Amino acid sequence: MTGSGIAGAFTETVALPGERPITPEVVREHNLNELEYGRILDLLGRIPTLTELGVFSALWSEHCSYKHSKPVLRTFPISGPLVVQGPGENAGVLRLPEGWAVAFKIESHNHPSAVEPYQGAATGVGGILRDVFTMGARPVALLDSLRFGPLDRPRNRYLFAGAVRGVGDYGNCVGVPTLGGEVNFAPGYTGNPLVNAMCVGLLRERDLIRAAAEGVGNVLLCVGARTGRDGIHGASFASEELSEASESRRPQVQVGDPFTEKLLLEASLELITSGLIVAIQDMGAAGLTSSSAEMAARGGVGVEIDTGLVPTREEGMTSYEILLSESQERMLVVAEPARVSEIQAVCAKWELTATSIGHVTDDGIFRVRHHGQTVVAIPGQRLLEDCPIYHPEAEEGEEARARRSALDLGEPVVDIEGALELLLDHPSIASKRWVYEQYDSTVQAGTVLPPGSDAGVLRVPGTDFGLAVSVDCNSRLVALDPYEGGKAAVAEAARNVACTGAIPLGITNCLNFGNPEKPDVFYQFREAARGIGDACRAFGTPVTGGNVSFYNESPAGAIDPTPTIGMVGLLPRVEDRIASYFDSPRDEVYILGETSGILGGSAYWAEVCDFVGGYPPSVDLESELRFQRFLAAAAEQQLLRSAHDCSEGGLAVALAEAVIGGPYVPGSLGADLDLTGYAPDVPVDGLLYGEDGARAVVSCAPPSSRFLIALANEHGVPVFHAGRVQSAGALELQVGPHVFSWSTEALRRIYFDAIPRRMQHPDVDRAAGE
Amino acid sequence: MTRVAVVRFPGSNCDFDTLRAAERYGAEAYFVWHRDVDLRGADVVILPGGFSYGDYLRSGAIARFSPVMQAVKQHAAGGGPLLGICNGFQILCEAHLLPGALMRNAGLTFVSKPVDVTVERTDTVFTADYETDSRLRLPVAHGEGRFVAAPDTLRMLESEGRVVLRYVAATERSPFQPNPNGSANHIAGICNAEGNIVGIMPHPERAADRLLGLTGGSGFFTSLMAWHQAPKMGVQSR
Amino acid sequence: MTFRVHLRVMPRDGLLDPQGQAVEHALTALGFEEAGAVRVGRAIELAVAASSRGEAEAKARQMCDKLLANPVTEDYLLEVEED
Amino acid sequence: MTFRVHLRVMPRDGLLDPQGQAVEHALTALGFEEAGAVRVGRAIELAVAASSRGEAEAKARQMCDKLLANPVTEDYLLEVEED
Ligand SMILES: Nc1ncnc2c1ncn2[C@@H]1O[C@H](COP(=O)(O)OP(=O)(O)O)[C@@H](O)[C@H]1O
Ligand SMILES: [Mg+2]
Repeated sequence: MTGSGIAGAFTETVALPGERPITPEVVREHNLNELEYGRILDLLGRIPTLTELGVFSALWSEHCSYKHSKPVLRTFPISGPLVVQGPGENAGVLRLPEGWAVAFKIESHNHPSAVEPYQGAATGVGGILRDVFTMGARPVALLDSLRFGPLDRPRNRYLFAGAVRGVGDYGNCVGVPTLGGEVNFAPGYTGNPLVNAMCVGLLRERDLIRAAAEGVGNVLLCVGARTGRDGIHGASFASEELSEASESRRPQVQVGDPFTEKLLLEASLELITSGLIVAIQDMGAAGLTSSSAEMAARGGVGVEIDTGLVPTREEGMTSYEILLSESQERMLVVAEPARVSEIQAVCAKWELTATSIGHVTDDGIFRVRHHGQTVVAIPGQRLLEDCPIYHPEAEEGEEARARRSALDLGEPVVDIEGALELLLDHPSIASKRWVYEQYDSTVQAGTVLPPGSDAGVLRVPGTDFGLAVSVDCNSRLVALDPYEGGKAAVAEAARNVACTGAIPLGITNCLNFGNPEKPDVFYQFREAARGIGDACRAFGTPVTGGNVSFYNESPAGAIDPTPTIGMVGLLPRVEDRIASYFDSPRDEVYILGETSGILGGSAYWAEVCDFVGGYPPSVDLESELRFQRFLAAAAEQQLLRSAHDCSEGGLAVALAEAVIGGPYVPGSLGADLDLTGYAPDVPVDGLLYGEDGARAVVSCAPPSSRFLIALANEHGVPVFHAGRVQSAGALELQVGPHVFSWSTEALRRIYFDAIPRRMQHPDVDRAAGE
Repeated sequence: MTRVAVVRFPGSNCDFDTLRAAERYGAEAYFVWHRDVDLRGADVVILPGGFSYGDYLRSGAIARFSPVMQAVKQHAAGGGPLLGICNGFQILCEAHLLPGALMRNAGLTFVSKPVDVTVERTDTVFTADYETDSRLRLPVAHGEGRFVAAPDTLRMLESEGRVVLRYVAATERSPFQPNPNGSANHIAGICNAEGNIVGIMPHPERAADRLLGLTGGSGFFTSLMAWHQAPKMGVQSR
Repeated sequence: MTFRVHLRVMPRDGLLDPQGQAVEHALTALGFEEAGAVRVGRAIELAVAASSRGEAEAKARQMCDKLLANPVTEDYLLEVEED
Repeated sequence: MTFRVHLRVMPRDGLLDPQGQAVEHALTALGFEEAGAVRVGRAIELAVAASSRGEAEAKARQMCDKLLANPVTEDYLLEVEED
């Protein structure tokens, strides 16, 4: 079959009149190296046409081919009793009770957001929504993981404000609540911000649909927005001659249209549940090219499309441009010819058009015509599978090793008591209320825990159970020790989910790194992935999918390695959900887990002692697992009034956040605590600000105490009685000879004002430039 | 049983929430598509929240011309109860079924959070079950919720007591601003002279379930269940 | 013939214009003290097929009164030019 | 002297303009078939103090380049008139 394909391919394709001849320069412009071009030649048995070269350059790009990451990603655990769909589809799917399933995925949109934060973030959300609803799932939650340089630089404030507005405007309009996320500010992201968006969707398992083209003779339909010259990235200049001066008219920025997305969402779900279609896929990166080629390859068939039939937004678009356009809000649908009119009727109801642009063939060839003229004919399987896979050299950077073993602490800029206020004022730790109040977090009327707790919690309609969702990564730890940092990211996501009482089910991941051809960067990547894999194996939380974003570099060098973990957990009885804040005066306060006092990689050293370094505490996966199981059990027995895990800023910040309470409580509570006996041999700064995992601050009603302690012992989770919640006033804390007292109202003001007071005039910020 | 028609415009996204909330309190609720011209014997009509037509141009400006709006106007002209929530309120103003307009929030950003409001009118079909001046905590989620009207219109609304919901001024220990969007006179919701057409920015349908933490909105739905016995003004029997 | 219509839909005088205020503030902060009285509205451009400039303008006015401007809060100005 | 500056900040040609599309769609639905090629942008009006029209225009351009228009996605046109 493929053989005849090559023969066919060999003879039928011709270069277009006036088409730029394939020179080494043109090949290089398409970011294809000699090895890769050689593969193309013997795969085709001839010289490719310019359009074919464009197709190869898109599908063999890092983004589509994973040529530097595949071997590493293969080490992830991807199977488990609940896995309905693992990596390889638009989104991963896990089984839930009562015939339900959850589809979820995270994606990066870093580079577009660096150019135009508003549209970059908005279209990032649009793309991840489509990945989820093309599986037949209704999106029920969004999360966003954001990274910027420090807010004292206007450009960073502008990027932050623009990205947040973009995420909000898109998700709010489509009507999907944003239930969580994270924002982090560090010098490593100046010049290269990170914008990762995650979507979670619900479906009946029987409605699951996969993006595999089937049935020779079936029709390919283009549904949704018209195709324009949007973001025809690296390849753009190569097609100049094809449409003279089109370059000037070709915007690099893709503009999102959430309204069309909403119509596309409703139409797609109606098409899928009504069984009218065979397969559906979003036209994402490399647009029509990747969607059609991938659907064909998954189904082991060929496809033939005529780009002349694709509805375009602009006159005179070439086949090259139409194939590579990244215009948003478009879907490719495969259906039986007899169904087309019904499909068009459904689309018309949603004010969308569905246009036949080709059909499924039996010869395995990816064939493209333009007004009848064949411009591309490539053996489909090999187009996707023959891209060379690279095994780059990996070696830890000198600098990282040095920073880990160094110990040049600066003089603390404040005393141990003042350090808490300084940390709560740091935008990475402070309340993200400024962000999440711009996001509709209650639409769909299913939000049980809105942003502000450790994880967002939503109810599955018509059932008693719910889902907890969180995205997390501490890149400081990853930079210092990629393996432990990878483990720590998974552990923190699991802790956040567990603190609501949910059982961690599985993860998706977005691996943001620098240039993989640099040995130190690839070392970070490989080791972080190894850590993620080990943690997921230990927790029984398979990797259901993800996304790799390489080449995140600025003049200053590579970004801090940022493998963001998106975790989904199940709350068997959603009404058992636990909030993060203390609930009532006189409740008993306990500390779960042990503290080693290690300050390596801590926010305390970074912000108070101006030192990013040292050995981070190693992650004990067994105690993390016991911790997770205990919290699920405690929630099920309704023993807890609150649970808040320790992450950045350690125990002190966790205590402060629990006392301060949520943004809408009339006033903060207080607490009277004595940690003298908790970790006697640990210095007080390490005790308060060390960032060991498997720890949480929990509170319970006095009568529950004995059951709580018994349950903790049963699960082998260390539990220490720290004191009591007070009605108001202060966070009083004794540690041996040290006595600390913080006014909770003062802490509250610092915590909630930290970001707003830095974000007064975003408009001025863009103009002010760097 | 009360028949509640929830109108779906392209871009509506609180349609399911509103339908479910009405059903939870015993209504016979169903969707009416914006192209339909028949409300199928609705007792009560609700225009739900969302972003009809993407809120492009002005929120509600395009939806106002949907075919269904003819029937909606007739329903209201006959005294039929009509509620607009958020985007629904914006549509009612654009359609001149309610006075004034809803403009970009004074803070220029989208605002999503719970707010406290007082119920100042309890003789409408939608607020009959509330005590006068009772306080509710309801979520708002909008970018264009700043109510504006000509000075004389505002005076009329106040003198005729047509403010249905008003944002509560921040009390000393309350975490809320007086008003999340800069609305004139802290107005969160109004009604027409007859009292059968009500428009509000907050979302009662998201606050009608214990599990979601807020229950202040349930009164809107229990009230409309009793629409035929109730209100002093407005509704005549069909 | 077709005409190009340039529309400016501005917030009514006297109405609070937070966008205008924000822009004015930003300009001052950037050192443009010479700027003042900033108002921000909507600019709409469209092609109108008509047999005369007058007809094009009349049609454009209808579009404004019906859809493009909100009489409660906005005033509009329009310019018509031949294409 | 002070001058009135009228600015029109429009989406770049070739850039998708969802708002323009929606408005065009609505106009057609309302029976204004003669309308087409609708683009929606922002209209900004401001007073600029300057010694000459030329200076006023130059300053206005600076304001646009720095603040009022987003160079990545928007183009602007400006008119200056004496007050
Ligand atoms: N970008 C964001 N979007 C939405 N919610 C956010 C965002 N950033 C932070 N949050 C919310 O703020 C709360 C605190 O965030 P974070 O400090 O990252 O929590 P944790 O340390 O437990 O991971 C969480 O509920 C989180 O979901
Ligand atoms: Mg946490």
